[in-house]
Amino acid sequence: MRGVGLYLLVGALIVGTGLMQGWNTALLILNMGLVSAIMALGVNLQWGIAGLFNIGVMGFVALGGLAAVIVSMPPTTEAWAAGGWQIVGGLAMGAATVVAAVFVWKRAPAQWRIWGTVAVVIAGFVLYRQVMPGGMAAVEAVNPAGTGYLGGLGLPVLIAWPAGGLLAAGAAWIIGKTALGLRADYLAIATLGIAEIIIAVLKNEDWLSRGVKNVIGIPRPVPYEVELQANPDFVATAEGFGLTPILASSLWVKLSYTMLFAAVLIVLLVLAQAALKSPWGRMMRAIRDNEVAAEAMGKDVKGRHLQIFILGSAICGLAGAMMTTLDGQLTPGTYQPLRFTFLIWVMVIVGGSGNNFGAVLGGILIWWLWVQVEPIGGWLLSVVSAGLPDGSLVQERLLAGAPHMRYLTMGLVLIFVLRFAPRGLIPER
Amino acid sequence: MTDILNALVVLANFVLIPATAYGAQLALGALGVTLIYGILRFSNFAHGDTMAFGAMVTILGTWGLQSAGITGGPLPTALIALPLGIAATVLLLLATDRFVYRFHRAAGSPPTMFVIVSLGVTFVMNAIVRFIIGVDDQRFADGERFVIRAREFREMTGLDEGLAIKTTQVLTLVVAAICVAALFWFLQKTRTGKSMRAYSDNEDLALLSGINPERVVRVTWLIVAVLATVAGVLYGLDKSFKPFTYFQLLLPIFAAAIVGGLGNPVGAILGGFVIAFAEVTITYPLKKVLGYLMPESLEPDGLVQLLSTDYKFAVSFVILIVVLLIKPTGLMKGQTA
Amino acid sequence: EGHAEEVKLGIILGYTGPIESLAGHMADGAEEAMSEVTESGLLLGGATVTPVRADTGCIDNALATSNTERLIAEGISGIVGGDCSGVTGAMLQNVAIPNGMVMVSPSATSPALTTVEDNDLFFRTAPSDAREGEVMTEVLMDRGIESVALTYTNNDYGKGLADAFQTAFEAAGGEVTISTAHEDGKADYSAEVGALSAAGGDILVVAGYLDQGGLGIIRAALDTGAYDQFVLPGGMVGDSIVENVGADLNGSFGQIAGSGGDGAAKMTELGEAGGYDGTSPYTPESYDAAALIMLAMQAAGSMDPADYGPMITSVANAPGEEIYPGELAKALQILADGGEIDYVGGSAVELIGPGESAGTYREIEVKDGAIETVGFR
Amino acid sequence: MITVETLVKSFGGFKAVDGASLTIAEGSITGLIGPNGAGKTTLFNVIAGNLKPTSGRVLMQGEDITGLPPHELFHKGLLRTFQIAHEFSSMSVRENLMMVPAAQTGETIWKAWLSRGRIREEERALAQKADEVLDFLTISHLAEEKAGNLSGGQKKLLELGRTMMVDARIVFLDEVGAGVNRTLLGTISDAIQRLNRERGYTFCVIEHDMDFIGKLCDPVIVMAEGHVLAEGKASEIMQNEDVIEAYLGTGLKNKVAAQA
Amino acid sequence: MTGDEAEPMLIGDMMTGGYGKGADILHECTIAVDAGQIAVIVGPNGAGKSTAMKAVFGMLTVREGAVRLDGEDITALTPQDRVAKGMAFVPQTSNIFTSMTVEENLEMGAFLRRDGIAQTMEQIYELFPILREKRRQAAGELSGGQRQQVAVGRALMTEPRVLMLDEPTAGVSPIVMDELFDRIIEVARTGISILMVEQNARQALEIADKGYVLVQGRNAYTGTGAELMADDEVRRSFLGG
Ligand SMILES: Nc1ncnc2c1ncn2[C@@H]1O[C@H](COP(=O)(O)OP(=O)(O)OP(=O)(O)O)[C@@H](O)[C@H]1O
Ligand SMILES: Nc1ncnc2c1ncn2[C@@H]1O[C@H](COP(=O)(O)OP(=O)(O)OP(=O)(O)O)[C@@H](O)[C@H]1O
Ligand SMILES: [Mg+2]
Ligand SMILES: [Mg+2]
Repeated sequence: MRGVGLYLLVGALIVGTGLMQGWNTALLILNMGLVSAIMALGVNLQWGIAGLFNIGVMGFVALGGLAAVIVSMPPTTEAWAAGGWQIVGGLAMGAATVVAAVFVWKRAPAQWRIWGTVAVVIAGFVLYRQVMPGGMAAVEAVNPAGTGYLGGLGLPVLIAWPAGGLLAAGAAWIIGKTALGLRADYLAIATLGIAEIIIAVLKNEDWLSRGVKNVIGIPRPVPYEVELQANPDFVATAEGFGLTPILASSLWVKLSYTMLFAAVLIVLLVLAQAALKSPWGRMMRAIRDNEVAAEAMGKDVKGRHLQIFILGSAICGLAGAMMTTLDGQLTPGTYQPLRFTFLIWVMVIVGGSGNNFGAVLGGILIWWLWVQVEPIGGWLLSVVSAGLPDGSLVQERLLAGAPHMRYLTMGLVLIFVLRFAPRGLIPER
Repeated sequence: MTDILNALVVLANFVLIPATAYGAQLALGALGVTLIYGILRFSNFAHGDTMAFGAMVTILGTWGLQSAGITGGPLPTALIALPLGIAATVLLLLATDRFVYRFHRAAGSPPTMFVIVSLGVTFVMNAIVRFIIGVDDQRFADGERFVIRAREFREMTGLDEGLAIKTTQVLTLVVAAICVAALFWFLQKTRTGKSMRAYSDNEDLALLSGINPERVVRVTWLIVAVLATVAGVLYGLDKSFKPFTYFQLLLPIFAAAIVGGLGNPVGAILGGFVIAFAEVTITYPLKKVLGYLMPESLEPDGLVQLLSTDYKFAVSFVILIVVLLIKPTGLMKGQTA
Repeated sequence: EGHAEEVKLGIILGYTGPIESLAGHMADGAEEAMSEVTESGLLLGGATVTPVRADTGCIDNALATSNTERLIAEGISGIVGGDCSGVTGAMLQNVAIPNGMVMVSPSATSPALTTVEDNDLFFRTAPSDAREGEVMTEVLMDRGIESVALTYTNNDYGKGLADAFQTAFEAAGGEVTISTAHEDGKADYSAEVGALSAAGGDILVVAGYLDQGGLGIIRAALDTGAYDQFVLPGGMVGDSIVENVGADLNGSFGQIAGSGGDGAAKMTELGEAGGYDGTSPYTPESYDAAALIMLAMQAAGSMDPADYGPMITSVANAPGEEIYPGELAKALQILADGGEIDYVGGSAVELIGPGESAGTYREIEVKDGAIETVGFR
Repeated sequence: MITVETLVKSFGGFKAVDGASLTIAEGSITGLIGPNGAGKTTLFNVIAGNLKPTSGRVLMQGEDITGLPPHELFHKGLLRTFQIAHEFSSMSVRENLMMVPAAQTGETIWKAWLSRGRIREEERALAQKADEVLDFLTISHLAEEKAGNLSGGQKKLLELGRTMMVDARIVFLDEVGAGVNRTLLGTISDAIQRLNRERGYTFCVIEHDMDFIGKLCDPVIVMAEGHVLAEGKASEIMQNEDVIEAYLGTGLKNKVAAQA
Repeated sequence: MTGDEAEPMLIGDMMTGGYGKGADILHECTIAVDAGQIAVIVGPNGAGKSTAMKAVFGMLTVREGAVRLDGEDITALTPQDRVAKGMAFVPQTSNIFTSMTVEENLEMGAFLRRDGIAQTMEQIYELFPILREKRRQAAGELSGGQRQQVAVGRALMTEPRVLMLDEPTAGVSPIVMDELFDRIIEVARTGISILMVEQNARQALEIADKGYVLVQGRNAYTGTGAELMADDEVRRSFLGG
């Protein structure tokens, strides 16, 4: 009941935004809210249901973004010719080294094991360094200001969404294999670090993602506003509704995104609910409660942890690809833990961890707050400081601090929600 | 011979000394994090911003002192203003505890709840600091900046390479050593220290032994305030004060605390140095050193660098993960469960 | 008369996040221009210009687009912003272009933005990296320095400038011993400085920001004695760096966009009077961005972006009377009288090709703890 | 059924299990007793895969199972209970039992999405079985209670109940009796006998209550200081001088009598 | 203090209460012990024995009824204050500091004492020799029975006037159990009152001055130890035949 009320409240907030600040703003907030809700769903799966403390969300979101580039951007043919195959060779060499090292570690007789593995790794590294940098330099030299990277596959961007999920899942598999044995706090910091490493790769491997030079102009799954504005049919229809072409086109584009995102969210939510309520969900809760006992009762704790870690991360990757599509660009410099990891956590906890509907609610609500706190806070501050003498130091400080109201408010919201509803707005069961 | 000396001086100047100083800085921060984890049993994300708050008050005090004409002579004036910063931080932390954490303690919330709550506190402290002092870079270091300058060293020894040691580096190292020794002694040997450990181990049973939990919590925050302010001020003196960097510091600090073993003060120190040395050594190109050591014909063309500095903090995390895989509780045994 | 009582301009910058310490000064610069215009009472027959600030977080595309969308709903007629290239691209593609809004960015330098189909809506007052790389090469070559170490702030500005410089410098026969990035806002730069020192080089080129990692690098380099001379590109030139580093910086040199007039000096004066740092990076560019929008409005006689957008290039470039900071009233009057202006401003604005600045550069050197202009290029 | 060969498990320098060798015969109810700290629980932990042995082997019907993880051993029919109860505290008592059986269709995630009907049936059967077990343990009124809220003894019962949810082949019980009411313990002991006789479970039971051991177990193995001290029928063991000295003591009764 | 019927040293009088906002678990339950005497509580699992002990120690709110020590009403005191008044308690579960050494555990028992504790500690090591051997080891690494000994040792370190034990013998070997009961008798002789819950009911009742049988949170039978042992109904239903 409380849940329904809260969802109505969120709906009212969005509608209110539409009435006060225009429907474009409202839809934009809703769209990003939906993406956030999907990320929150992924985190909730890992934390709320399996008790995995993953604060590397940012890394998986970024991988999703990378997928959008790799899938949808046109390939840079000159770059492929210049050094693309050399890079592929280098990567293959790297992969072969890892495989060989693992093989030696597992199969070699005990006395050779350590030295054999070390030798394989060093040899592989040397070879890799022989091949890779040349290819990278060649690719990056191809019109560095415009391309300077390999480009993508030139496929429709919608394919990038599942691809983003897969890419994130692959990374999660590797990470999970190494780090999942760690205790809660340690796993947390390990994932945090791995996310930073992923971002570092995106920022520094220009041949892959143009690094900090950003990839912009990623194709859209929906039409461009200017195209619509130039389309007489569309203009006519818009005028039929009494809308200007500009307004109608931007609303239509945003609505298309809303529908796409909502469809994805609903599918995921249905699947997540079904899983949670099944014996699978019961088993996951048992594992969260007491790993030792679950293991003794025949549950493969490690395997299950890996499974849910991959699932949750894949969802974050999917959301990341969606977000990059919405932005129309990949900007590795914009990935910061505060925004892409901790904010998602706030959504999950405020919404109610362990409860999928709570996570979704938290996603949309907190995103709305994140955007709206600044104007509200600025207005509040100007009211407060209006009473102060003009130009006084305090007034100046307060007004200059308006943008920081967002942090203040997020902090206070978090603290108050946890104080008065410690298990979130819509608690688990 | 001079070649070897030169090589040694280069290494000392660019690897040993900076890494030691950086390590001590991380260690001081990690000490606070580790103490909160050890006694109150949660990872406090607000620690970076607590450091910023303590440093900020100290800076305001320093400015006050300086405008009153009081200085610390060769030592930074900020050291005189330190008690003010500590006092303010103590008040802030006690107030935070009273209004935020106490409820969750009483409700028996799980550690992760505290972590998330501390995230909320981080946001709030973040804003407070920015409201009061703004977002800009603030410099407040005065006094003698160097113990020895690179140029002076070159002139003194006649070597080609210089060696510089900063006052703040020495100060940080000394303070870190004192802090860890004092903390270790306090926790292991004193009644209050033991009662704090008992409390962290089993709160209900501590109650049954007549330990006053609120007192334990107060003492913990008190020590944390001291550690955070000292760390924040020393860091600010050595580099500069900017609120944003204090939040960024959190990551290496946590890495240090965890590598060392969360909850273990000696581990925090060790972890700080491991992280700092790893970052600096693995990314240091050996070109110059080898240039001195090798005969001319064999001098390297390339930089002889294992890893580009782009990935320097990837190094600390790789180390972190490797350490955890081999010793799941950190180098020094951290707390379990 | 009186048909345009209020013109709202958005100032959408990263007031929180990694460059929060720059954004405040930038906004102050832009607001300075606006209040100057308002006080003159000359814009479109006496309109007041109201600034509206909104945050981009510098790194938060979604926040930036939402905020831009919100300001558009509030009825702004132009945007000064965004700052970081990532969010600028997002704002441009997702909000400004669809809504036909003019956007003048004071600081986004990414070459990638050049290629966006912007329908004459997007301009930048920040100089292009390619040009600065060439100028810096000339400065170095003239001083006979042929081997440098290079470090850049790890974003599109730093990377772009570093690439451009390295290409130009090596083409001119110079050697870059190492080119390595540094992240802004980090705790410690010993590793970077160690690597830069080990690689060798006669001088260190720091393509960063003077109150971010760039400052940290210089401090650490001086402290360890790794380098005692630095080349300072635009992002590093400002009074605060001399204050912060002190006498050790004497002898370092560099270049910053600025023309024969004393635009930058005027900015400094204005800043002192207005209580902000007029030398902070991109503050003059912000002033100029705001000024360009308003001057173009005056020239077009309209506050509709579709009308004044195409005028921006013409007010920025010759022919016409040169306009410096603090002279906006004069410029408005000239335009009102049907004359022509060539806006120079605080950063020597000259728009070329797809709406980018290609100004002249002022060569500077630090002498006796002050930045002195030693020539123009 | 289970053979332990010269097993050693050391913590740091301390050998908790020090060369223990023993056999648990198929179909028996073997008692394992010994002073506190003799290494009984550690031995269980090694056999059940919770700890890796320092050296030595564990065989299950001739197959080497040393170091296999607990969940794999569970699938081979090896179950254990914990001396310190390990309940799933935030789940209901019934759910604590229902989660036990392996190979539930609904535990595979895509089947949880696809085979809804089959899962519903399985669940109904499971719930019924769980309720039977709860009835037997006299705690059916607590079926919906969170397991974390049970009393100390009730948690012990739940531990035992979990082993009754599946067809185990060998069950290791670590002090099921500690903290359990003696009347109820009698019932439990009957149940163990019945499971042993009717379903062919093999049991290995650690317990300090000699009445319980005496009535139920044959043979009884005595451990002390990490190795096997004696083995035999309960009645023999209780007469064994070594065992009396190390473990049983001369009894409280005489003392009370003497002091009175 | 009035009346001819002397008030016992410690009494939980007609206590009614439960955990948090949940249903009542105790119903007008009365538990008392006199100076130098041993009182034993027995009953089926979940009867509320531990709950009654916690109620007496102030670890849950007693909604009706009162707890009095030496006639003084201490119902409102915190557990800590009760420790200061000379009460000690060994809970049934999590009753040791697992990360601290055995010796530190014992020291913590004596936290409120200001006099020398060496002698008491020596006595405890004599009582439980294994603890002396393991005194530098973390208590969490001990075996189940050893932990139980640490727990009892910790409580004894307080040198209390009233000692409350919740199933002190669970998991300890017969030989240690004998010692433990021995020691409990001895302790009682020195004038300390002992209130304990036991499932080893027959042995416990043998040494008890007073016995309580609790069933579903109510006093079902009360009498001297011997009386309860003699009651067939009690024997069959609660003491295991
Ligand atoms: N993790 C550990 N680290 C160090 N020593 C340990 C550890 N676990 C157990 N021990 C030691 O090993 C010995 C055997 O312990 P174990 O738990 O097997 O005894 P037990 O026979 O089950 O005793 P009890 O009847 O009291 O349960 C004890 O002396 C204990 O102190
Ligand atoms: N923390 C709690 N919250 C809610 N209910 C509880 C809690 N602890 C115990 N109970 C309930 O209170 C009742 C009495 O529990 P208590 O622990 O007092 O039993 P007991 O007589 O000590 O049993 P045992 O002999 O098994 O230890 C039980 O039904 C139990 O489910
Ligand atoms: Mg045991
Ligand atoms: Mg009990």
